Amino acid sequence: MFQVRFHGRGGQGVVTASEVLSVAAFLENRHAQAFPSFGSERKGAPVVAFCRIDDKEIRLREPIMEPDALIVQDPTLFKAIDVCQGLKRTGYLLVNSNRPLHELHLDKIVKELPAGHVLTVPATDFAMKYIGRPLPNAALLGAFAALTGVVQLKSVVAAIHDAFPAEKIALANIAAATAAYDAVNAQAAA
Amino acid sequence: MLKQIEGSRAMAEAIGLCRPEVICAYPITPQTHIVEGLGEMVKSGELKGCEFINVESEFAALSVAIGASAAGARAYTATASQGLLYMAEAVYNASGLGLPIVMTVGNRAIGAPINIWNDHSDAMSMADAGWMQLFAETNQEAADLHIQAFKLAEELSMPIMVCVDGFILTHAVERVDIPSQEAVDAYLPSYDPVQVLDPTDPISIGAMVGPDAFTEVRFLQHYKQNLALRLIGDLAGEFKAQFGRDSGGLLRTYRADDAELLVVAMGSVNGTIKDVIDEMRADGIRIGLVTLVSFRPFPIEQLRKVLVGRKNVVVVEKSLAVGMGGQLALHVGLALRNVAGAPQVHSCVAGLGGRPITRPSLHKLFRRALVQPWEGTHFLDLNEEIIAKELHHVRKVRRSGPTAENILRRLSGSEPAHLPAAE
Amino acid sequence: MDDTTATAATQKLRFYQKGTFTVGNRLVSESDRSVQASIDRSNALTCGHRACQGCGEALGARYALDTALRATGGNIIAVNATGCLEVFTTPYPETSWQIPWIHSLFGNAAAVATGVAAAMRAKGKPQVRAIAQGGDGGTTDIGFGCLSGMFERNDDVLYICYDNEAYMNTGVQRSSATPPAARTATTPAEGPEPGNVFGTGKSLPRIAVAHGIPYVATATVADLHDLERKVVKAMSIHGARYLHIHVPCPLGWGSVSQDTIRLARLAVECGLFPVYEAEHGFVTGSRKIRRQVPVEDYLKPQRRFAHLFASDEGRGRLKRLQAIADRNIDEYNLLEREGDA
Amino acid sequence: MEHPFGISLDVGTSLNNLTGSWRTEKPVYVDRLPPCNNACPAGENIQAWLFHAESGDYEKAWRSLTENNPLPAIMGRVCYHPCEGACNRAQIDEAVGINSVERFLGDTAIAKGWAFAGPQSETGKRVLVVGAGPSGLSAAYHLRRMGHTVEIHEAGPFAGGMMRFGIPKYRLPRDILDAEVKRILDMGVTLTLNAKVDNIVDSMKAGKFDAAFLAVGAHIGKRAFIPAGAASKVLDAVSLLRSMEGEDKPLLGRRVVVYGGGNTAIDAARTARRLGATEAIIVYRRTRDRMPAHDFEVEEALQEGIMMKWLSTIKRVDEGVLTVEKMKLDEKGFPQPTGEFETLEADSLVLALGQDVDLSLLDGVPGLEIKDGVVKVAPNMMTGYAGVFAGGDMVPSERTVTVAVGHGKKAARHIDAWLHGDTYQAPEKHELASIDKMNEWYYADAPKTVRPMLETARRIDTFEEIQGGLDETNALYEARRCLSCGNCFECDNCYGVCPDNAVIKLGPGDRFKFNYDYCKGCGVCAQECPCGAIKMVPEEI
Repeated sequence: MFQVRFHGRGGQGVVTASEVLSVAAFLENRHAQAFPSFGSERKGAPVVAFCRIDDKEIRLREPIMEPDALIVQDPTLFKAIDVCQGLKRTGYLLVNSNRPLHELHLDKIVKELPAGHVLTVPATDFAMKYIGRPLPNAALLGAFAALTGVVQLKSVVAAIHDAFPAEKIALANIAAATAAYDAVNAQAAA
Repeated sequence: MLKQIEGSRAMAEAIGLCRPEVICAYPITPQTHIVEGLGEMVKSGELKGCEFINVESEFAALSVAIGASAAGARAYTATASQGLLYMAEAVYNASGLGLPIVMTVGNRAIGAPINIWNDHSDAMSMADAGWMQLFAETNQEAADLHIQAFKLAEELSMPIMVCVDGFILTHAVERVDIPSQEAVDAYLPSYDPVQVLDPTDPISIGAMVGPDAFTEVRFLQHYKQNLALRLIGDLAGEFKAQFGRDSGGLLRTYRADDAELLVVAMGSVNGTIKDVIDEMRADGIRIGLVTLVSFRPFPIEQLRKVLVGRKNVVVVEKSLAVGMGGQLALHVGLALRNVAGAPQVHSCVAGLGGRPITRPSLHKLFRRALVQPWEGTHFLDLNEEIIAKELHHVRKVRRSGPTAENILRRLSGSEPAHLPAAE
Repeated sequence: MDDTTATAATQKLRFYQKGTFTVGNRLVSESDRSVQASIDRSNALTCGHRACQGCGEALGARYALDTALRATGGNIIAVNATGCLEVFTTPYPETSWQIPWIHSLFGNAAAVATGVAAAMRAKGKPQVRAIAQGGDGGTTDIGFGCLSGMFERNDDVLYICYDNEAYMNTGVQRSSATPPAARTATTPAEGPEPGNVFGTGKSLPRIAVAHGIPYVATATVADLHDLERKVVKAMSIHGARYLHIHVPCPLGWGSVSQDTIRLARLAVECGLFPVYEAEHGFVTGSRKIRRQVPVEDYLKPQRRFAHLFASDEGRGRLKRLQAIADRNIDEYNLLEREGDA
Repeated sequence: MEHPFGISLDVGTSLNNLTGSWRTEKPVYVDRLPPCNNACPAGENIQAWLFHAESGDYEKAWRSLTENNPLPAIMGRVCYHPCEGACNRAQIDEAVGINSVERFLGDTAIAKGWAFAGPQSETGKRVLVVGAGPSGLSAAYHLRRMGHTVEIHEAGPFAGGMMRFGIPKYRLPRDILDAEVKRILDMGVTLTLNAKVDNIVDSMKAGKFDAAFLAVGAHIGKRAFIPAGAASKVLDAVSLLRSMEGEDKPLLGRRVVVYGGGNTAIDAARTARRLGATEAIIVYRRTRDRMPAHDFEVEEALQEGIMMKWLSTIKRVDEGVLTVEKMKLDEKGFPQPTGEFETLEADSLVLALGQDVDLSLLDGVPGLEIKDGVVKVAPNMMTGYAGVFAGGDMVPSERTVTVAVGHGKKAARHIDAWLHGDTYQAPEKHELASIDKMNEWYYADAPKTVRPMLETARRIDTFEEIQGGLDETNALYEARRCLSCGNCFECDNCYGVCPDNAVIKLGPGDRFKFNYDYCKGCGVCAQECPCGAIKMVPEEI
């Protein structure tokens, strides 16, 4: 079972991101379970969402306490809460930022995780470029696919397509996701 | 058709397939997404021949359903928590009048302190109101139970609550198989009421009944619930034949055959417990599970059959009868009443107000049941330190302030304001 | 009116001068007679009910429902709030109703009726009409929320309030429709402020009007023709409608049983109970006072007001009640003025 | 269908619960005596004929009326209608115009030529009626309907008696009188005019009559002794009024004084005015409020310019001048002479001091008792001589046409009984329907219709009838003002207002009955009955 925890702030589409990821996995005939950190959502407040992916039925209903991957939509959260709590030693950390890791003071965690498991991606820049609004979640999912290979890009693209009934917005998000996916692969190749 | 879908939406679609004729909606978290989904289906014309009414309170919601049902329409509504309490009077009335209304309860705690998260206090408060109560373990079962619920209610002319854990199920996106309209139509006949308000054949419904007949009326209600004990199983069987899925029934067991320790629980927590059981079985511990689906009627016989001969029974429940303990545990005890060599029953109250029930806690709990079984009610993951401080504080200071707020402050590290820190 | 005599006479020829205000009239064509005069009226509420002698509510209910039955060709379903009417008509194993009727709760008659109307729409039987009915307690107090919701959604329900100005079924306790100074079990005629308080009052009809619903009317068992006309009109309209009928209660008012209709008449003639109609939020007309009387004439025969006549302070309160009547009289223009038709 | 136990019930099942057992008092339907009927000297069933009139069935109304009184057109003009004085409606707005509706019916009957039905069968009995005045005509009419053979012997040249010789044309046109007399004769009553009966016993023997009814009236004017000089012109009112029927009208001169205070005095004065007198003065020894004459007649006379001289007696008559003594009333209200005198210019003096009866036809008849110039009769109207009955002005009573007509009816019934060898028993009278037993709320406001009057300018020089009749609408309107005091008129109130549906409607004409199985005795029906036709009586326990 692969468990992903999303961190962001209300209004950034954190919950949507977890759901889209679960749909992507579903489209690959796998079981997936997405759920938010429940509560009355308020814009700007720290929000957590979860996604479990497995090849068999998922029965577990507890929150994800030891994630295999963390997707952080807002780096300022590192100052507010212990984002990395419970992250597995073999886990992945994907951060939305156009700054290098050391500027984010994440050196400690980088050391603890396997090489190449920690990555920043300028998801908001991609979002502004393709969508015109600071909604980094699609781009992050593209990047996640590239970083972990847990789901394929085409599944993510299809899931995004389902998630946005308006074709134009869907395509814009798909573009952002694809761009992020390519960017990560390029980085890895470098 | 398989869908990766939010639980609430899945339930809405299943309810829509049952062709309800009157739906009453009043918002309360966490049930809201269900009626939102239905409202959308009615407005879009996807759900035809259905009146969707936005009412001014839960009391009105169930009252409108009562009128609709008495006039021969298939009626549905949903609520939770305070909402269920607010409609309490109508809850008893609907069952007293024998109206087959189906109501989803998105299980949630009851205030004060106000709390929007999941537990079973709301359903428990209305357990004796004369309704059937079925608890769903998964969103698949939640969807399926609604389809069975309409058939159950209408065959017995008795209302029914489908209880689903708030947020944990209602807001979870997962795989659900939504049946086809044809299949549902084949399973669920159209509503044929045993009594109906009809100008061509008038009757008076809801007469005042005195001591001369009231006991009989109540007995007949009780008798009908006993009939439900058989029917619930039968309809689950028919359902499996039609849809090929195990959903509903009175109760289910998991790895129970040779178990010395049986866990009894209701709702979504059963999933987590199953994982824990697998892990413990891997360690060679003979533990199993009884998943109770039907809390009303309460399957005393069936439960006894399963429990008799075991050493220990741990009841994990998301409700507390303040001043008594765990209600489910009390009921389980009832199943073992006057049974020679009955197993020890250990009550555990867990997950109140949405507190996560985690595998580590359950491991500890079940192992403790084996090594040092307890009497009375155990509270899972109770923060003893905070309790001690608050009790001390209350003893010291007459005007000790609101307990809930004090505890929140302590959790955040700061002591209750305007007061010297305890010790 | 009987057109055979509608000739240009030196005086205005009433169709039948001793039948103008009576229930029936041998000289008027069957169609022009009141429903209650008809030899084959339906008696929606039939004999054998357990209402007190001279019960105004029993009378009002039969008047209203018989008329509604006639107006809809027998297509009504009645919903009853808890209260006297419910209790005295349906003690198991007997019911006095001859129409489809349901009693659910004290405070939800309007909502249950909304459900009935919705069911009829869903079943494609919109010709079957829902009528909710209750006393002043079930309407102005505990049932107020559901009533307001039904109004605001403009559901196709006629709500009839039988106003006897207190909770009679439970032993005459004060309701928000109880008039100032009236003695009830919870507002005894003792102390410096005997009887009910002189509050601001709570005019349910006006609140209904404020909802802007298609039709609101007040009526009284003392004017059958007016009452029947209003029920017929109400049933000719779809959407939320409200009818408020004043029904004296010999038990609760401490009056003699034969005075039921007489008291209802005096309530109108003194101005304390204005009879008027409103449509879509506007008052459209009122029934004029025929023979104006001082409030004393209405209050004197009721023991619940006896204390008003026992002291000077009481007479002072009488003046305040007269002032209320006078205000009604000009607010609703209750006096026939020259030039009025 | 089988209902859920206790929850649902079959409609109308409360009929098993007989709430009549709660009752301590029960309502009963009654008929009470309407004040109008009670007050009518002719014993008319006024409410009954108004009932038909108000539904526009005038012939039925007329037939109902003439059950008791064969002269409606005359009554509608000359009756002083005590019925209206008693009418309950007078206490709400104004009395019902019963008299004007009666006249409308009478006139309509004449116009349409409605006739009386003859007797079912003949009895073969012969009855002699002496005098063709209102009393005689009434008796003849009723006796004829009972199947007896009736002959009227009238001393005068015309039928009608005082109706013709006492009442001026302007109050009773003669064609009306003739028409209603003729209708009676058409039933087979024989009338012989100018046939004065000198001795009743002889006449009965001669004519083989089994019984006789005497109604010769009172038409001899009283003469008071007033010293009179030569050439002074003095005559009495009766002769004056009678002479109006003949060819040559009496010459009274320009100034006429009438002496007396009764209706005849007024008639005489008004007649004199019409004969050309520029001044007609009534001299009366008391005051207006003590005048026997009806107030409306005095009023009409004043309108016509008749002058009144109260508290005066005439002491002496000379040519062209009268001597008058002033009077004053003592504490008992009797006029006493003052000794003050004055003179009054007058070309003629008409005495209207009352009338006497000509009793010559009774000379030598045994067993009769005569007192104050009138014949005493038993309660059954029979004189002291078996088989001879008497009525009208010749017996002690108020002297009005209506009373006379009543006597005729009453006598007829007793004569009929006597002829059959038994006695007539009048039926028990119902309790009076007084206003306190009514609920006036239910009656619409409807002020009385006023009958058109001939304007005074034309009255004083013609003998045209001064009071007009009602047209149909007015008559209908007036009839419908009747409150139907004391008798159910099927307004459906009791049927409608019963909270327990305990009144059964029996259909048009059949009224209602109480369903005592369910009536709780609340009394609302009695309280709301407009006409007081329901009475609450205690249950015997």
